[in-house]
Amino acid sequence: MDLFEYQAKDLFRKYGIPVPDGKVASSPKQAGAIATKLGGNVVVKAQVQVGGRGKAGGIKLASTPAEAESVASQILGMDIKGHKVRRVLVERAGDIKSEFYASFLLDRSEKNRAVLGMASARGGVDIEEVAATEPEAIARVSVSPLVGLRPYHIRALLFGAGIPAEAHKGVGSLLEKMYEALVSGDGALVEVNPMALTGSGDVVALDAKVSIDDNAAFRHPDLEKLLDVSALDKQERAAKERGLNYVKLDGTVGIIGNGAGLTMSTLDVVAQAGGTPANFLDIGGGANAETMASGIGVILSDRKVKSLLVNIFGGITRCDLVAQGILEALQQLGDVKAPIVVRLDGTNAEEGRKILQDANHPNIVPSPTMLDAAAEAVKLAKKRRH
Amino acid sequence: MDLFEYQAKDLFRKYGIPVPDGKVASSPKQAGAIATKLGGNVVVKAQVQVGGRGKAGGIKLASTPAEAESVASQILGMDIKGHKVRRVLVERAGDIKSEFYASFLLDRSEKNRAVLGMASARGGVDIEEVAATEPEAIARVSVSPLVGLRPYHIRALLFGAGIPAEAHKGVGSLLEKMYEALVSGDGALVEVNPMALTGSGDVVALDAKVSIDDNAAFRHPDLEKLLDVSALDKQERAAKERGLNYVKLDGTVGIIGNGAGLTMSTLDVVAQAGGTPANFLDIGGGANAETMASGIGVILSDRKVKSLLVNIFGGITRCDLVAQGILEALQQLGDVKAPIVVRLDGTNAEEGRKILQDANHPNIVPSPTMLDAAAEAVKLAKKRRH
Amino acid sequence: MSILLNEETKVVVQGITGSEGTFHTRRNVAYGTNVVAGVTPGKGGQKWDDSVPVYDTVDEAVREVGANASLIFVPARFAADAIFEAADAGVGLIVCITEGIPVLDMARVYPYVQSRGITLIGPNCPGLISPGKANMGIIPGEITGPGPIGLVSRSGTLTYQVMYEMWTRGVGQSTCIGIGGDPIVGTNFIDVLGRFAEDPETKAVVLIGEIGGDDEERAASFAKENVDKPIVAYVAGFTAPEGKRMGHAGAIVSGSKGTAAAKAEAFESMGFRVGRSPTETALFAIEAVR
Amino acid sequence: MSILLNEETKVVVQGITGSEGTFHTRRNVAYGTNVVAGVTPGKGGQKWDDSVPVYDTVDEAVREVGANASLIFVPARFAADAIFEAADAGVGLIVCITEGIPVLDMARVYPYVQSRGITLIGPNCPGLISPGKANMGIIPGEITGPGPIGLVSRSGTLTYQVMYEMWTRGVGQSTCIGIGGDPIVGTNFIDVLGRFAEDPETKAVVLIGEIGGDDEERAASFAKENVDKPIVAYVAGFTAPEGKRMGHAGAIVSGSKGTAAAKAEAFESMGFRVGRSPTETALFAIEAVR
Repeated sequence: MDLFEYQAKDLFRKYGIPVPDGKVASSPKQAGAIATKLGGNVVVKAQVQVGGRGKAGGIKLASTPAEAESVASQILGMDIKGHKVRRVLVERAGDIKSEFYASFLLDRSEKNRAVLGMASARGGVDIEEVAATEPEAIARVSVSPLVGLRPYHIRALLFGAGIPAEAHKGVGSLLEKMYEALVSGDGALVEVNPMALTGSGDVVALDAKVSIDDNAAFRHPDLEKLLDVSALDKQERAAKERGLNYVKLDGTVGIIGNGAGLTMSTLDVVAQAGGTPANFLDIGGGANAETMASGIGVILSDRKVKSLLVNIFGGITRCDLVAQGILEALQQLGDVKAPIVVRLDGTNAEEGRKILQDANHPNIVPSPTMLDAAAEAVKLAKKRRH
Repeated sequence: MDLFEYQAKDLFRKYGIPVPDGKVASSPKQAGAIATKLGGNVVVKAQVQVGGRGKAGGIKLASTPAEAESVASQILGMDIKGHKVRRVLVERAGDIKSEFYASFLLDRSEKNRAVLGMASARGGVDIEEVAATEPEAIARVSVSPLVGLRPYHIRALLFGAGIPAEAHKGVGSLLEKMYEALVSGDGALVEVNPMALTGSGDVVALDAKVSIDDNAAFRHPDLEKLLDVSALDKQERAAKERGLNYVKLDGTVGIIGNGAGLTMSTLDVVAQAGGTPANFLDIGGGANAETMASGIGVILSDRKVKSLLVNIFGGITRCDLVAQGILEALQQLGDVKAPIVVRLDGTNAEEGRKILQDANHPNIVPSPTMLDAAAEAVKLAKKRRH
Repeated sequence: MSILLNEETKVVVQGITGSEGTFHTRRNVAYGTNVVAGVTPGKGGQKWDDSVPVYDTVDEAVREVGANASLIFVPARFAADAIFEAADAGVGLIVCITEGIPVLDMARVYPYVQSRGITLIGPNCPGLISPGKANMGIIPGEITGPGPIGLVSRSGTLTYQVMYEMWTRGVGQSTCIGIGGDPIVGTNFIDVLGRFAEDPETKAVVLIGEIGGDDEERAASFAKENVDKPIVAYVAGFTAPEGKRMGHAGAIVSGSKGTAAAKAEAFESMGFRVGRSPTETALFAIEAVR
Repeated sequence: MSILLNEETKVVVQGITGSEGTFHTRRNVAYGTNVVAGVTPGKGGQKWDDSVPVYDTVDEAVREVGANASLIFVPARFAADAIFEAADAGVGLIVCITEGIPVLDMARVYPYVQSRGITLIGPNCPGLISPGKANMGIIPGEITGPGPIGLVSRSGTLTYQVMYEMWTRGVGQSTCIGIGGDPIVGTNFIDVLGRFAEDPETKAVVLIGEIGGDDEERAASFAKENVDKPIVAYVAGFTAPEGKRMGHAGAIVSGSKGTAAAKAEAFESMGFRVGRSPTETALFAIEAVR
């Protein structure tokens, strides 16, 4: 789960990481009021979960409340790489002597020391580009959470990145707290780009990017309320609310599978058969009729979907329950136009096939194998498009 | 560094480990006053750093303040296995349903998981005896401080020791806090024997034994003031104050060596030569004239010492400085009767021997080898005894 | 022969009295797996299904009935603790089915288990089966049978699909291992390939990968150097968009890293065949052993 | 030959600019040890003694000049961190001279270093010397010379005494290792005995133990099974009373455990000679190689 900058900064405050004074606003007027409170110069920043908002005009300075209100009205509602700006963060602007980069993230490639720490004296720039063009400008340390972040890790980052000595204490302290935020907050990523050394010698996190490990949500019940479902697409929101593993794509063939691997594979064979998958939807293990019905409902609410492919290999999942779920969904949804190609194998497959056969529903097209089913679903989707 | 029970219980309070209400007293009157404050029944406990004080009459119940004062006057001043009782702990007596044992200690034999946790449903008894006669009555877990104490360790102790289910929560919580006290407090040992399940279902640490790792003292400046030098022997106290590695023994040949191993070995060869070592004193690496002079001073203040053996193999330690130190000590101490047998080898040995030769002091007896020196020191000690 | 698991493996099931634990343990027992004990704290002394002794701790199960492998079905929030417990109790093989364990929990578990020389399969995996011998986990036993093909996969049902496609064509497996779809799993492709390389009964290996990480790429390089047997690979997720988690916590393309195309290319460049679909993968594997 | 250390070992000294570090590094360099770098955070870029490059981190020393062994002289409160740093930088040998490291620090260091397959000597030890080749630590080089005897000891000066008694009688050593007197040390007798057993130049081994723990007892059993060379043991502390620390943090008799008598008996019962004094120990060792 990705946090917005303003949420990440709230988390930073909790862990004692210095951030500029500021507050989030969802209207130009609110932005002006915050600027009044802060006094003097402010910076108004679009709250979107995508990089490059600066270049896209999503970050602007303002020297008066009126100006803040005016730039906020320009930024709010902007579309930045497909993300609509619904909020701006209004912060006190400070004097900046130099800018650095630092992050901690979970690194699957080094499983014995799975927390990767990075720092660079190049701050405020696209770090992926720095990594590609000047890899030596980024210092890296791998930390085992069993051992924890130790002074030598911090030294390796400070010296390795070439952080100037005057900033060692401030940056070192930020690194410690960022690490603490990652491990205590179950972060998958805690990134500050840039952190600034100010004229008065303080080091402050100007930006904040935090992603939380969804699996650890149970340890952080307070984070649940931060999830901004409004940022999600309509179908994604509905899927999320029903606890489905759903990813929206752009095509015409809706797809339901059981198990992440089989579902991905189903998308691939649909693409190979010349179709375009409309989504990824894994009903998981042990799905029942209700899950199936919800899933079909979510997918068919996408108008672009011309056909639906249900590809089930029953293990824990029972094919008879899947078949019942399909019928229930058709009943609940009423006026369904899209044909549903169904391939059932594994646990109780015969019972499932029989249920569908007996129902003899006009929308249901049984298919004997995964490849046949994919071909059929693609053919039907194309037919309905014309 | 071993803590007294009342000090250990102060530490326990810091880590949230429940202990009976109570306070330490160094006079019967104080004990009576504490009993008055506590109201009702109290227990008066001798504060000595040795086991078996209960059997020795060092723990007594009192049902009135007057009685508390009276039993305190019996206990204060007692000698328990060579330890003089200078203080008593006066605590509220509680009703006890059952008693258990638990401890965490640093265990050198399992270096990968160096914290050994133990628990037993046999509480309030001599645990070493239980270990010898009924080893299966003590549950053990080995914990790596990298991993920390986890729920499964606690379960292993609770179920393994056969702690009754009604006490699982209370004992489990105590175990967690005891572990925390060990690792955060740099304990070498944290032991509770007994912990009591009370009639009201609480679990309380009735006794407390804590030993702190001396090497970690720098992390706990507050502990320094707990060290009760008054419990030490006169020579030991003087040595401690001067930062010397000194252990008092019972013999007549005083011994100074450099390095723990060489000094122990010197004691052994003195014993083999028929003598009895009066002490162990390791002046350590890089000792200078001042260290030598302090060491000689401490040893010769023991009236039983009839001769002194200085056995030095110079590595970092320079033999010339050692020789100077011996002469300085003789000068400072004035009227020294004991002969000092000196064997010097290694770094600057020749210079050292020359200094002693030139000084031509009547008390100094140079000797060419460690074995010769030991034999000489023993001979001289015997001579002076007669 | 088979690897890691056979009819003599003595299995203890952690969480045996839970609904998942009971359901799958019954299936494993019915398959012939030697389940010697269960563990549920507080239920020590009971008999599960009137036959399997339940203990409070894994340690007891090891001491009392000699369990040497543990199968874990406990809920995600308790699973890391369960793995630590099994590791300390001294079993040599731990199979953790549980899905949804926090990554940081695994980042603590992994180095500990590793340093103690224990094989951990999973978490978030279907377990492993040595067809005809024993089944530890949730792979349906009835869709496969003994044979010459070793199978290792990051997926669950996709694995069943490939097993089934082989078995319905008359070719079975020596051992099938689902290593799990999380970012940090105890056993990776390389660990399993190394074992299959040394198993005389395994004549060819099917490897089923998916997007995310670089385990497939590493496996391809390793196999080129160390495995003298045919390998057929399959990779799921060619159509996966960047930055979206495809069900598995570990199945995510980050920037240009971890794409299915790169993984398939890694195998092909090392001279291994890559199936375009589960069906083709099964057919290639059958060709390799016929 | 020698074990662990020779003239080609590339040594980085952590804490090289401190007074201890400077003093002993000079002696080691004078002995011929290949000291390629020093580390003192904040002093990177300087030259120590106008010759040895100083870096801010061990990692740099490894990358820039290929250091493969680290010698640690930093104060006790920073020593655990220094060991972790060296371990992560990828050196294969770490020698920690520092005395007074908290036991819990070592209880965290030990499993980490162990799991990374690194040899740690110490802490609280004099280091090791391969006479005539290289000297890493504080053992005086001038009291010994090359020869057929391997020596391993928990002590410092006592070791010098025995080395000296051998060398003044014309018999030198292959390698002498002081493993240190703390309760938790990185390398124990068994680790070193195993290496001496395989070193063709080492014809006999002297083992110097002291009271506390049971490392000597374990070493005796191990040697009986695994070392096909004469071993002469010496144990210090027959006169040590129970419960008192004899200088070394690890040298303490607890109850009836860890006595010198039990340790000497362990060696004798396995058929090894035990010297009654450093002198006798040296004489027995010389007999064994003549």
